[in-house]
Amino acid sequence: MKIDITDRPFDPWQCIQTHQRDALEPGSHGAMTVFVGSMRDFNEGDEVQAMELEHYPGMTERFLQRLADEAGQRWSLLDLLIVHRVGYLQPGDPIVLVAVWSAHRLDAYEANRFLMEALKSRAPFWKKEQTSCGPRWVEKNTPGYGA
Amino acid sequence: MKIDITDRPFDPWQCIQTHQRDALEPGSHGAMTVFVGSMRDFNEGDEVQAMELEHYPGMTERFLQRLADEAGQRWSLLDLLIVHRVGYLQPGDPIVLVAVWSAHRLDAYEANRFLMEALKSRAPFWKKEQTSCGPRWVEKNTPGYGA
Amino acid sequence: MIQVRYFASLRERIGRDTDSVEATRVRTVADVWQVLHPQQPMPANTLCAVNMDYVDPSSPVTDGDEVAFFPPVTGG
Amino acid sequence: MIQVRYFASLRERIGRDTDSVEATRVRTVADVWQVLHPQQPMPANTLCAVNMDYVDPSSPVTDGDEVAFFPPVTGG
Repeated sequence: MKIDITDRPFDPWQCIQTHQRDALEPGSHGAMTVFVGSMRDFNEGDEVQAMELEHYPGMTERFLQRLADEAGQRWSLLDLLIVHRVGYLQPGDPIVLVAVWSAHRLDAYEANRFLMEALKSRAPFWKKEQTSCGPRWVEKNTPGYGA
Repeated sequence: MKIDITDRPFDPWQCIQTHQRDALEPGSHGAMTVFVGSMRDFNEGDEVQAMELEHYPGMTERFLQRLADEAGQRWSLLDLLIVHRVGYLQPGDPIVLVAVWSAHRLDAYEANRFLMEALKSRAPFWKKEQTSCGPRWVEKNTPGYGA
Repeated sequence: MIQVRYFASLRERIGRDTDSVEATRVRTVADVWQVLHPQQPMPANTLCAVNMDYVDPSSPVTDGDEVAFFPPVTGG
Repeated sequence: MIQVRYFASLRERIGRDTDSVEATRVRTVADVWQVLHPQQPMPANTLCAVNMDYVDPSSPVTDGDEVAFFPPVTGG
């Protein structure tokens, strides 16, 4: 299990391959799910030119670690990897990667969705967009499920 | 949108990167989900040494194309990619890749899950395992949701 | 003529992957099976397709159709 | 002493990222805000943490705690 908060651009596919090579036996996992959230070049009808992602160092890691532990208790997982970008981003940059390895697809899907929903609703990150109308804080994430 | 049935080993991360580079604008998609199903080296308590994956050429492609069309009607998607292996497989080989690009995570999660559930329950593929106790056809896929 | 295809364990059990039937001898998918395998009822979980679309065994067949019989699918 | 941290738009609104309060002057998280911002009620959607765990504003604070105030989160 790995949780990484990074202020450098990351390649989600490279992260997955590296983690899989280092941490998982081939033939052990039947199912894996991935979510990648990337920075779009528009939001709320406006062009977005850049983004700054702030976090609460210490609390963010602690929160994600607890989420990962909870996912591991609720579902049968072989491994998971969470990478989240902070700092200055350009459109198209990956923001978040959640990868879950399991024997079976139900666990892999459910755990991935749980991690993303909890991350988006509670993990202490904040986005500030640089738009054509000036800088603005994103006020609220779109609700995912049950909203 | 791309659907590929291949009798050669494939690298899901390479397939995703190639498709994303060729078919998607960076900054256009906020959310993507991936499912990768791989061949395990055990099943039903037995070691599995190799696998043969049969399909119904023509019907399989047609069925997956319809699924993709249905997903595109039910959810707001930017693109999708389905790759499925046939022929002779070794443990650890990827069997299936479903990748979905969308503006929002709910669509990306729901469409991916829909595609995999429908693929597993209805797409004409059949697995024959070479186990330590001899060859055997897999009789039934494990139910995913609602079972 | 109606072309018939078998897949996977059903193909192995029958011992061949294709058959054909005179269209005049059959009205439905179930008839196709019955004519080709009079001693052997269609296995309970057999899936049927006509021209690569899933159908019920009671579906009609016409000259030139491709009928397929196969066991539950196990892809993905 | 109680250390206080602000993040994101709340940090910008307040104009600094840290504060501190004598522990003897406060009993709860809400008191911390009140002592530091007597003219300014805590914004309705403000989230509070003590020692990096989410808490209600009514939660107690003790000497040495780190209290944080921040707006709704928008990561992922």
